[in-house]
Amino acid sequence: MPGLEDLYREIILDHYRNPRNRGELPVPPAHAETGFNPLCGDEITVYVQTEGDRIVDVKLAGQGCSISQSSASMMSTAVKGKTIDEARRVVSTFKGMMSVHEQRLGGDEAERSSDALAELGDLVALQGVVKFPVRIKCATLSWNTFAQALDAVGAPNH
Amino acid sequence: MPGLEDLYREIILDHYRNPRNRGELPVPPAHAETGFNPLCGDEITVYVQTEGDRIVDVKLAGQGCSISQSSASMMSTAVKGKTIDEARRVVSTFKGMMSVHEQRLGGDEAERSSDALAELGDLVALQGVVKFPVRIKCATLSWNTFAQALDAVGAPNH
Amino acid sequence: MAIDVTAVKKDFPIFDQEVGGKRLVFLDSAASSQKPRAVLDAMDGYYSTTHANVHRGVYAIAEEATRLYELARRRVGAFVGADDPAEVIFTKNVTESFNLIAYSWGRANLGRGDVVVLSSMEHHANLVPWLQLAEERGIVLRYLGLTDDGRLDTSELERELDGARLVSITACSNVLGTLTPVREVADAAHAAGALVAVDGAQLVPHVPTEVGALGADFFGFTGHKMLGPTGIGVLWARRELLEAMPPFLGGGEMISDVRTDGFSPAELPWKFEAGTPPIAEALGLAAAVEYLEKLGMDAVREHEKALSAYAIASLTERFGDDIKIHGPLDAGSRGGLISFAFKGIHPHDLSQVLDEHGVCVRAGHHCAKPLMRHLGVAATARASWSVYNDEPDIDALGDALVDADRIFS
Amino acid sequence: MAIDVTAVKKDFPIFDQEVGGKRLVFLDSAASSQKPRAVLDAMDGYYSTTHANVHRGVYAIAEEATRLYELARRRVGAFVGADDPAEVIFTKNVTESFNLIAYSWGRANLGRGDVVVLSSMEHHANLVPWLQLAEERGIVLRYLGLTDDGRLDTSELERELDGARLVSITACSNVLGTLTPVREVADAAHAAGALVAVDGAQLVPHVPTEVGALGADFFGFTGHKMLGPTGIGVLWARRELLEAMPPFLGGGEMISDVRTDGFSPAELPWKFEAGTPPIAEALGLAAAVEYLEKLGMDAVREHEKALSAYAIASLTERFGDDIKIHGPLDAGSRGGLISFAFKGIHPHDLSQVLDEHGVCVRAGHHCAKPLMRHLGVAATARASWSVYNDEPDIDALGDALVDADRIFS
Ligand SMILES: Cc1ncc(COP(=O)(O)O)c(C=O)c1O
Ligand SMILES: Cc1ncc(COP(=O)(O)O)c(C=O)c1O
Repeated sequence: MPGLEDLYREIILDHYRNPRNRGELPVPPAHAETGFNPLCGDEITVYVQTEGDRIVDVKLAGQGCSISQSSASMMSTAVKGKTIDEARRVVSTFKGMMSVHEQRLGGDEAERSSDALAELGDLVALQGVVKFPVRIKCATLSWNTFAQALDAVGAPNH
Repeated sequence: MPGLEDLYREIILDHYRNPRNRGELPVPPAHAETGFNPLCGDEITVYVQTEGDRIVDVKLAGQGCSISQSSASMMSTAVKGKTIDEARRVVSTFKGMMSVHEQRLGGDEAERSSDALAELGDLVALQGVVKFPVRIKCATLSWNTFAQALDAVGAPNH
Repeated sequence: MAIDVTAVKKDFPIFDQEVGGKRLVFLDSAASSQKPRAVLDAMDGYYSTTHANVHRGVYAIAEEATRLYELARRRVGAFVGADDPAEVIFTKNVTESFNLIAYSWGRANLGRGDVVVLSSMEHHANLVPWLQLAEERGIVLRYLGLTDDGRLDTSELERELDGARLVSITACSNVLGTLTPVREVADAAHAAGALVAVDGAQLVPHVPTEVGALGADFFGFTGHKMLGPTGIGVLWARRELLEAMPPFLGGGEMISDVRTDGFSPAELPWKFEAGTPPIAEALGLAAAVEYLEKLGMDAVREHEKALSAYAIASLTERFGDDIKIHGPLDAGSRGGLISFAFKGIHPHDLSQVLDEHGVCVRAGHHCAKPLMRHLGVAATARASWSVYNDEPDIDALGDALVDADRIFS
Repeated sequence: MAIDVTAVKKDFPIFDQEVGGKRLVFLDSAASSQKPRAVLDAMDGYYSTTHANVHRGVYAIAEEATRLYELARRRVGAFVGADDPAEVIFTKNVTESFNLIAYSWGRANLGRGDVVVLSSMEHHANLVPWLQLAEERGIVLRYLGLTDDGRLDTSELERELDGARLVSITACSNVLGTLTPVREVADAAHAAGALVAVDGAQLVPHVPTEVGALGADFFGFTGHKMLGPTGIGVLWARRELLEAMPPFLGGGEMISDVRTDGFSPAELPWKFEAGTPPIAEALGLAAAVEYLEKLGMDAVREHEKALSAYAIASLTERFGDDIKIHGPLDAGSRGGLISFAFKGIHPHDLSQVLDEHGVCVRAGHHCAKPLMRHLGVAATARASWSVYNDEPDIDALGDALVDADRIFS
């Protein structure tokens, strides 16, 4: 059985206790999306401010458990300053890491390449979450919400 | 386990092979009711002809298994010539005999009095049916249908 | 007679094991209880000796299966004082029971503007079916409020029930633990000309129950929370209501005749049991009921009330203001559970740390999101008990909370 | 590899016993099959080690319960070629599956005058839900006819499907045994702009099945007929259909958010699984599927086809014109059953006498009353087989028929 130390790494607790980029941004010009975790009722709002194709600011509001809060916090530092395309790649790498659970069920897909994981930096600390499948939704809540915001920002009528 | 000889008594097979009172009666003056056995799809039509409060003729149409056919046949001979009230009492005694299954489930009611059963004559041969609960609906189909016909005949607007 | 928990635990195979090297401290029976061996044996015995489809077979094992299934109906009905088996319908869970009420009675009787009264502490099972009907038909939902200490507020009952067609409330909140004054609400509802539906999912496993004494017209409960198997629930309702209601699910068993252009429904209760019913599950539920009856529901209630009192007292003593227990604080006003907040630690994190100590509690919105909004929280942690729990289980919860505090503070 | 029936019978505890002093000759698997020990063990093992409610628990045994339940979904889906678990919905039986189609897709898409095409050999499960919709909404039902030898008559398909919105047919008649040309009907239906629902209740247990190859848009089947437990069925449907459909049953698990004035449904497949699902039953069904896969569905099909051929040949040889077997006489055109009439003896009486010999067959209308009217009978006797049947079982049926003749002639 995986132990708590796999889940609650020090860096995760640090981001939970000292969340980065908390706050709101005026909408517009920023774009905001809200996501729900149907399991526990957690809600998160992600504010994204772009200039051209670059993400110049990200802010986070809402509440959640240590995993969803720290994942959001780490995400915000990871994507701030990146182009939309670069951010999309980070999202996809992160979600790939989180889908190990699905693979375990299916049992037929290879492990993520360690190269791709290296890109994630601190976020790799969240890898332990996949050993706690119910918590995966906590870790991915902010990412899915952020991805929706990117889609809206990138949409032609924006 | 109850054996077939409890079910297929000679008198039952006799009524099955040589059903009494098969046929139809003109409606009106006779009254007709049709009943279904939802278990097997059997249908029976009971024709009842009264004069005053006396049942002067009963005829039976439809199809069914040996139990439903012989029960109907015996019923017709038992109630023909009786008053409506007398016939109702036979119905109730017969249905009481058939409800032993219910008692077995509940397990708390006494056996029918043998006096009442004596009234039923040949019909007592059907007592074995209660050991085969699914067949009770076969035995009671014509009786329920007949009782409905009596209700209709006795109804004020008839 | 008091419950001998050591003996009871031996009846539940799941407690034979350790989980992750720890004794299993199962405090999530309100989500789903564990099952005694007698329940598993009833189902295995059935499958191993006399399984066959029910109601239509004319051979010995099918007759026996039918007899056992109908006997289970009587036993389960009798357990809640429902003595007419025609009024006892087996569903797949209590959620289906409430959908049956909403789809069949609701769609036949309710139209635009008709008022259905719920409470602010309903489980989604007694909420979403009415929201669906509101969306589809324009019925109006009204919610009875709560007092500050989490009881049903009946101070304005007469006004709130005015013009209602149906009052549908839980007998015991699965979040607050609060027992509601069902009889008082039912009497007021009947006086106002409304029918009364009661969600007994958290009542029946824990408190002696008589549908008649409650004044209910409809009453639902669910097997897996009362030591029974998954896959079975119950709807009891008064015969005249069931007789007047149109069928809900259509299919085999629920008809007396089918033509290419129409059908006639079967008699009660089969009219509402379309398709092959949960046969083994009904037998398992009957065995669960028998197990509870052997312990005695009065004893079960006393045992669980004592545990609630112990939990409230000991946790408050250990943690003072660091723990906030939702709902009324006297054990007599609640069923077998407490929901709580602890030092601002998110319930998910609490539950995760507790699990490390073998302590299973539930964290989340408990399918009662409107109540969560009312409480101003996204989630709570909930510990709940059944016949196999004892004070050491509650102590283990307290010990694990200390550890959670260590990690997150 | 051929099926070793002696070995297989040992896997089914019910065959360990004698019934009334006789060997159990179970020929009623089309009503409900027996269960191998592996299925009972899967459920007991689950209850004894890791039972907890699924999807919301943050503790080890709840996570494991969730993992096993979702794994069961994948396994059961894969068994019929449904590889996207979001498209695999657990219901309580196939009857609920068809009600789900009719209530959710039907009520969202069908109105007065819309045509739904069925066949004349549908089970009430795929009949009554449409009759209910006809009564409620005024949809129009059209019935594909049968050929004289009991096959689906497809000679007028194009005309009959003209203007249809949905074609809903069985893949295998539970009365005649006929396999229907599902693909041909599906292609014609799609060409006519109609969707296709298929009742696989009598197909999946007996014939290798791929929902894609059948061309189905909706596909339902039921656990207890395929060596699985009671209390569970399946609805598979194409994702885009399920996504567009409104929820059916409302309650816990099927929502992503609930407010006092509305709700948002959850993702697939949970959107259609309200309340606590049949968890143990899903695991039992997965074990049944594994058992069938180990035997190999091709081998199962060959075994049962051979039994059908043997039954038709040997009974015809023994009884000549005294026995009338309904439906096509070549075993390749049928699933694992025969319905028959014998010497004018009522099927109830036949079944009763057969039971005395330990031979279990079904007698009745088999929940297919319109087909009974078409055949001009009130009832038939039906013998059906599964992996545990062999030629001596059919011989026992023949011997018992001789005795029935003795009693009733
Ligand atoms: C062809 C067919 N469809 C549907 C059903 C209904 O199955 P269930 O009762 O499991 O819903 C049956 C069996 O009774 C059947 O044979
Ligand atoms: C009060 C209450 N009502 C209804 C339900 C729903 O029960 P089920 O999921 O068995 O339908 C629950 C439990 O989840 C409950 O606690």
